[in-house]
Amino acid sequence: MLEDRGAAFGLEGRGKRTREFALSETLLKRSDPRTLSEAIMKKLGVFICHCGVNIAGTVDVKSVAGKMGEVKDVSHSADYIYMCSEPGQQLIRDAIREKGLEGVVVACCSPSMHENTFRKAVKSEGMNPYLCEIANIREQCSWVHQKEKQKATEKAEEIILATLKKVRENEKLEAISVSINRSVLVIGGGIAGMTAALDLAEGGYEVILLEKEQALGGHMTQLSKTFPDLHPALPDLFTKAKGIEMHPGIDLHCYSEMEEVKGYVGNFELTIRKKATYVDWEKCNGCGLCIRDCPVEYVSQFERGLGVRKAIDLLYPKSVPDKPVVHRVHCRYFIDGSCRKCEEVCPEKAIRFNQEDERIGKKVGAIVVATGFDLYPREKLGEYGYGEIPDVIDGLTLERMLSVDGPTKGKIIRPSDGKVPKEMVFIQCVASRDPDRYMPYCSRICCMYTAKQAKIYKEQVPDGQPYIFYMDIRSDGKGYEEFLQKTIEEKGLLYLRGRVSRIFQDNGTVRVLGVDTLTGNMVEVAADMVVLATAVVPSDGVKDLAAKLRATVDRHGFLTEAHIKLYPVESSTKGIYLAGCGQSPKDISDTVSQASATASKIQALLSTDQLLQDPLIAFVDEHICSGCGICVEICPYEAREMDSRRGISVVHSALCQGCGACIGACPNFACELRNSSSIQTLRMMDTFV
Amino acid sequence: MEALTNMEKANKTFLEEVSKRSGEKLSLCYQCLKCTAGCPTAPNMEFRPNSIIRMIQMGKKQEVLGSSAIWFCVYCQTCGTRCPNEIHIGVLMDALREMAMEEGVHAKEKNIHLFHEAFIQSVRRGGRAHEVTMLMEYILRSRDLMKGSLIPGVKLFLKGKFPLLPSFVKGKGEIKRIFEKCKK
Amino acid sequence: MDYLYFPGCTLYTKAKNFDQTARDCSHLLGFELKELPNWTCCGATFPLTTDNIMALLPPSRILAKAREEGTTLTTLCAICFNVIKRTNRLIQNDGEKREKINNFIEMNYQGDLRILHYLEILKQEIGFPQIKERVKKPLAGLKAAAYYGCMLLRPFDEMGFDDKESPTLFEEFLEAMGAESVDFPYKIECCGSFQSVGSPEVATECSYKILGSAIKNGAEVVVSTCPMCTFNIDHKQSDIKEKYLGFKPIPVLYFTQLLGMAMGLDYQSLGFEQNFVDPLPLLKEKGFI
Amino acid sequence: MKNNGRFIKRAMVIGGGIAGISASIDIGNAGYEVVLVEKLPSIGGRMLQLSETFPTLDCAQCTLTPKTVETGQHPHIKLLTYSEVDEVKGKAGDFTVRVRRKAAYVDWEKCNGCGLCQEKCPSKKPSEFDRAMGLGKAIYTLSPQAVPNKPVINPSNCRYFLEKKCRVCEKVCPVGAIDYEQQDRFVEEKVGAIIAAVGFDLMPKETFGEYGYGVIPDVIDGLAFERLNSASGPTTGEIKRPSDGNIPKEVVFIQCTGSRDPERYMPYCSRVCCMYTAKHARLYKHKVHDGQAYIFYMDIRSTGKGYEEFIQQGMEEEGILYLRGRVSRIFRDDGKIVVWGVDTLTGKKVEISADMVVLATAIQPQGEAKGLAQKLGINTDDYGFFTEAERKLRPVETNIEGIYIAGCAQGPKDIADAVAHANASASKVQGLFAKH
Repeated sequence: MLEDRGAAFGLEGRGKRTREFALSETLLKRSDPRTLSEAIMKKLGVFICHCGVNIAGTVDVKSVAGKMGEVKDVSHSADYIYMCSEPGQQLIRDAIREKGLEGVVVACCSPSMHENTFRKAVKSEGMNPYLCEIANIREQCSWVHQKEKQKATEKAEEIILATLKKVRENEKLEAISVSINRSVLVIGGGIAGMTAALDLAEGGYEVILLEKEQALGGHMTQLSKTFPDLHPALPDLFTKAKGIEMHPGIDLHCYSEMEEVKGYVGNFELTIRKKATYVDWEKCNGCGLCIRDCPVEYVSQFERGLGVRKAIDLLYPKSVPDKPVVHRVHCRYFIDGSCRKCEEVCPEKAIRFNQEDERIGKKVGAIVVATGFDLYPREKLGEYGYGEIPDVIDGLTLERMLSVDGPTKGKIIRPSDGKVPKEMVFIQCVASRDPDRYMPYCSRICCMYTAKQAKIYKEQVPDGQPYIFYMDIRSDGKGYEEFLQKTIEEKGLLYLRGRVSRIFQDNGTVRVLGVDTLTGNMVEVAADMVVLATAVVPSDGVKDLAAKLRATVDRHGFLTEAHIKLYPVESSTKGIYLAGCGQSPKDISDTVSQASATASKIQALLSTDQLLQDPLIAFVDEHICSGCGICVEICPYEAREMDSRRGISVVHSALCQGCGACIGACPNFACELRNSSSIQTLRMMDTFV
Repeated sequence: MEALTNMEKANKTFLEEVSKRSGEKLSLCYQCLKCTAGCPTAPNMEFRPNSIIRMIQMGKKQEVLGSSAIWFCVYCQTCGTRCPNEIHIGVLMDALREMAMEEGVHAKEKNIHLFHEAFIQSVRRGGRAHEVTMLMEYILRSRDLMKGSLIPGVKLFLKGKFPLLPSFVKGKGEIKRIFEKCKK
Repeated sequence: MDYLYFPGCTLYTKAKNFDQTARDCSHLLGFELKELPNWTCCGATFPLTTDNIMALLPPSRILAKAREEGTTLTTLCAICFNVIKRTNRLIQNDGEKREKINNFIEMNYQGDLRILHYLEILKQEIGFPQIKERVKKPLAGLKAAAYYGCMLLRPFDEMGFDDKESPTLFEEFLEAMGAESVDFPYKIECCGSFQSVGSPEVATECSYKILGSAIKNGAEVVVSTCPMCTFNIDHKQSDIKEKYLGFKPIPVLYFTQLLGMAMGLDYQSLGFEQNFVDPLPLLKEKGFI
Repeated sequence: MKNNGRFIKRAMVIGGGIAGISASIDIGNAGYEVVLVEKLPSIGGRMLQLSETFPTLDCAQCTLTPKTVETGQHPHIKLLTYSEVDEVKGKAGDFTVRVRRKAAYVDWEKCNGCGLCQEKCPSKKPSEFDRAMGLGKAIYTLSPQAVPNKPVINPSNCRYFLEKKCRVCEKVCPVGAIDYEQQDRFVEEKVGAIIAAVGFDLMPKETFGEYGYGVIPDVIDGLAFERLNSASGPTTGEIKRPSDGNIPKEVVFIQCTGSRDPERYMPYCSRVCCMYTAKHARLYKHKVHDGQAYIFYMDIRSTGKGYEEFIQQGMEEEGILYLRGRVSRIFRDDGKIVVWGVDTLTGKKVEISADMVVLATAIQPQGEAKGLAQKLGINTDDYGFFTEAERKLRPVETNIEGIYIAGCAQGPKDIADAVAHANASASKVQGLFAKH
């Protein structure tokens, strides 16, 4: 919604002042509005928090309180051990009631902690919450000056005085209420996305589920059995997937990607690109004849190179949805216009070689990003002969082998010659915990899936010997330690503590050179097969997606949460939530709870149809704005737009985050920030210089 | 550098054999080192108790049976009392000593196991351990009369702690029989 | 009442004083030690390996013979106690082994003996308060360190003698006799056992640590329950002196010797001459003799 | 309100720790009414005892109090603190829960939280909240920021209850809120769904004989160290050892005390110790620059986001010495605490004489967990952790519809995981309510 807030607040005087401020200090002094504000002097209150010893240990709060009491428009000044505590807040309420305060400064910790608390408190006494300001004398004073008490005390005084100056000119503001769209977009159809989508749909919200592959399930569809109970992965997953396919509340878009996101919390506008499948999924009955007759076979990514697939094929057998896709790069028709076998055999005439990508516009109120993970790319891993030696594979590849519906029907065999490996080496922390060369972080799941794989291997090849090179065994989930110990005891896994230095091929065997730090001995294993637990990394394109969503990622490309402990599923951008391995590596059960957590946050967010937003945002003095449009360029939140009719720039109140970029950029000082006007800022600075 | 696997193949049995004999779940050991940390004789062992278990897991039969460590254990059971996986290394060591004797592996500290044998001999003769005969036996076997261990004997003797003639038990025939029986 | 008594080899040789004083004290405390006829060596180590039946036989034979004589068996030597008690427990709980053993020793024993250490008799049957009453010469002002060693305490679940990490029974006993018990961390550490023969330096080291710790904590005398330990920590003191200059020898007594003294026995009957480090000067200085 | 009379769309959350609070706020924000039951006089749970939290090292109270305050002020959340669930009847959509409101001996209606009573109370006893290192009054609130800020009298410390004299609090109370005659009361709450988030406890100190725990005053547990390090703790944040108040120069931290110890204590991994021990060591180094911190560990388990990096920093920048292996024995020898371990590098025995030892003792369920589980009819494992419906895909559901679990009551978790787990359970409740 566009609106011109310029006129909403009578701004002529302010506009004049701004211009003068622009002209020169002297001019400013002549028409100093301070005289004005003194004429209608506010009664102010100052409340100083000890924060236990956090502040009082360094700052002499008593004397500060005394000094503040002497400031002439301060009619109440008090200190207390914990202002945020119930009695602390009561002090403030009482003072407002008894002294009829018109402005309040609470000197305490950072506003990010308790600004909300105190604004609520003053509001309950009928004061406009935006007449209450926080003077941060903890993070910005007592904590950083613990050695210099005297100076710290002076600094605290100045900070408070400055904040008083601000409060004097604060205006009463009302929160901006925005109507919101109560449907949700979930990006990613893995276990995280599926869980979030189902929870939300169960909660009665419209859900749009986006999956870039042609079917649901994500990496979990590639797994054989899952730790610690060794349940087969697929059955439960299929029930969930079917549930999603059937659910009236879920609008499923497979083989689709997010093209563009506009808008803000409560009102996101999306453009989804449905990639051309060259099959009319409406018509297709999933009979599979096309697949049977397609003459083109090529190496399957899904099978991690162990199996082949057709040019028209499902992602995996019995996939949900069970509709095939023609893969343009491999399809003969697309290469040389020949073949068309599939078209011929299709009983439903569902093949559409002329199909085009389709763009769909949607509106949602919130977005869940569940983009999942990939394994560290083979190309970049310049060691362990990974990629050159066929019998050196990664964990996911072994999972495919172990899957009964996989390329080897669940049999563990060497890719090179199909022999059953008798000496099996597993190597953990490949590219994880390797700060200088690869990833510094721990991939969290490798210890457990390696133990699981070794167990299954031992069950399949009783006379085989699994060796596991590890650094620390990290089985820290419920039942994990027990699983591990039991497996070691029963299956006689041999754990070797230490990294492998080198792997090379030597007449038919893969020689592994390592060390066992527990004995300090060098060890050499002539292995038949080596399985690398390669690092978990964010899946491709997350960075681009994050950019589109204005969400932030860390240096490895994992999406960053608002607060690691208290807001683990909220992103740095309002209305955008994070679930699953896109945020950091985790196992299935942690992923599932995190996904449900996002659903919970969103249900709370969307439970009302109006959303209240902080009004501390930019506004434009339309008398000054020359419509140069620099602000529109510079605004990182697309909150500024030109009002072509009036030739000025206006503020999109719901989008504006009050970052102040436009204020700095505006060549003729037409932009100001509510309750942080240039004048206020200038006055505050006066206190310090 | 030793090739692990080949040895491993041959001696996978070693871990199993030792486990069976000692009745200890050796594969459970996750090398927390609590045993070594509390062991009174560890400083004198060339392999620490935890290493012994590790070596068994790695199938290093010769090194283990040949090591003095297994003869140094005095079975104070401090380790077993505190082991999180309740592996009684004392028990383990006893099993290893037996195996060493059977295999005729020569311990670096051969004297120690000679002492054990000397003790048995003495009991076999008289039904009761008798220090003098025992010491003589031991010294004869260990062939080093100069060894300090003779001195304690002499001192005790001077102190009147050793009766010159061993006291015999009536049932000693019976004891002999028992020993014989066990030989079979 | 009477208790069957298994002295064990060492108490007939090295540790006569231990044996004698124990017998004398029992008279004064009103119970008899009935020595087993034709007892043999207990084997000195409890067989630890699963298939080693042989080492089980000597103690089993002792137990079987004892059962013919009575119901409660006591010993003094901590090692014998350990071996006998554990064998008894094994026979009690392991039917298979029981059978095997019985047909080896050609007897039939079901493991129904009560095995008590002499100290346990004093605590459970007589009672420390009662002993306190009967003490004629309280050992007032004697700073005594109780040394448990390994065999009484471990393995805990089989011996169940006292708390496995911080036992107190022995101290209570010393205090009952009016002595001042000295707590010291090494009271549960190992003395080096039979290494004193094989590699004396080990035992010397262990003993030095034990005595050193006791002395540091103010002990004037160390009290022992085990001839093996006593052999090491008493006898080794000459070696310790050679190795650690400035080490002051400290008397090591069997608890029964102290008991006897407190019960008013003539000190000449307490076999102090067999103690390696002569305790008499100390005892004189304390005015006990 | 979304209430259709038949299916009661009102939830009860049992346990007012960070998990319970997070769940309550979520459900409350979604517009449903929540009854939050806490056995202690005020909410906040274990997190209130912590000093700083890993891996960001921000102060626990600072991150927690906004949440507790929000909970206290929340229009949809009804607090029943100092209360325990007594009986549960009914099924999803129609539970009747009988709650015992323990006698506080203070009329909370009257009490204005002025704090005079606590100030004047003459009886000082070791406070459980400070792990018996500081003294607490017989009439107390858990912290100055307590929500709600109402005191209770602990009869076992109160002179009046012990020897029928004193009554000081009664005299000083300006509003006459003290009521020595108060009895436990029972209230019934009708709810449609229940979340059990009763949190965790640490293994009792007496358990660890070989570590002299409970015998040697300077052998403390992780929570005790948190209190020592906390600005609101007994030493106002200075690292002083309990025995003599001296600043310890050599501190030994021992992980896996009681955890991963299948034959003797708990077979499972307590999940948080590796990280909080690393945090302890770092905080210690921040305050005692010339001190040395040793950490005995078995495997370093830093699996969370930013955790590995956190440990690395500790090793590189703070020079914390990690020794791989368990400690065999700890005992006191003239003034020093002797620690017997093994130096991993040489494999030789080491003897560290330390000034203080901190044991990362195993996390175990609250004592009442099993009893509560029976009342609710949900399953627990052998240790008393609540059992989830399915380990991976249904981690917050239980065997009973309408009853969910959150936080460490289900298994050891760090704060981040506990919060997410709690939000998840809240989501399930909202889903359940929306369906009817």
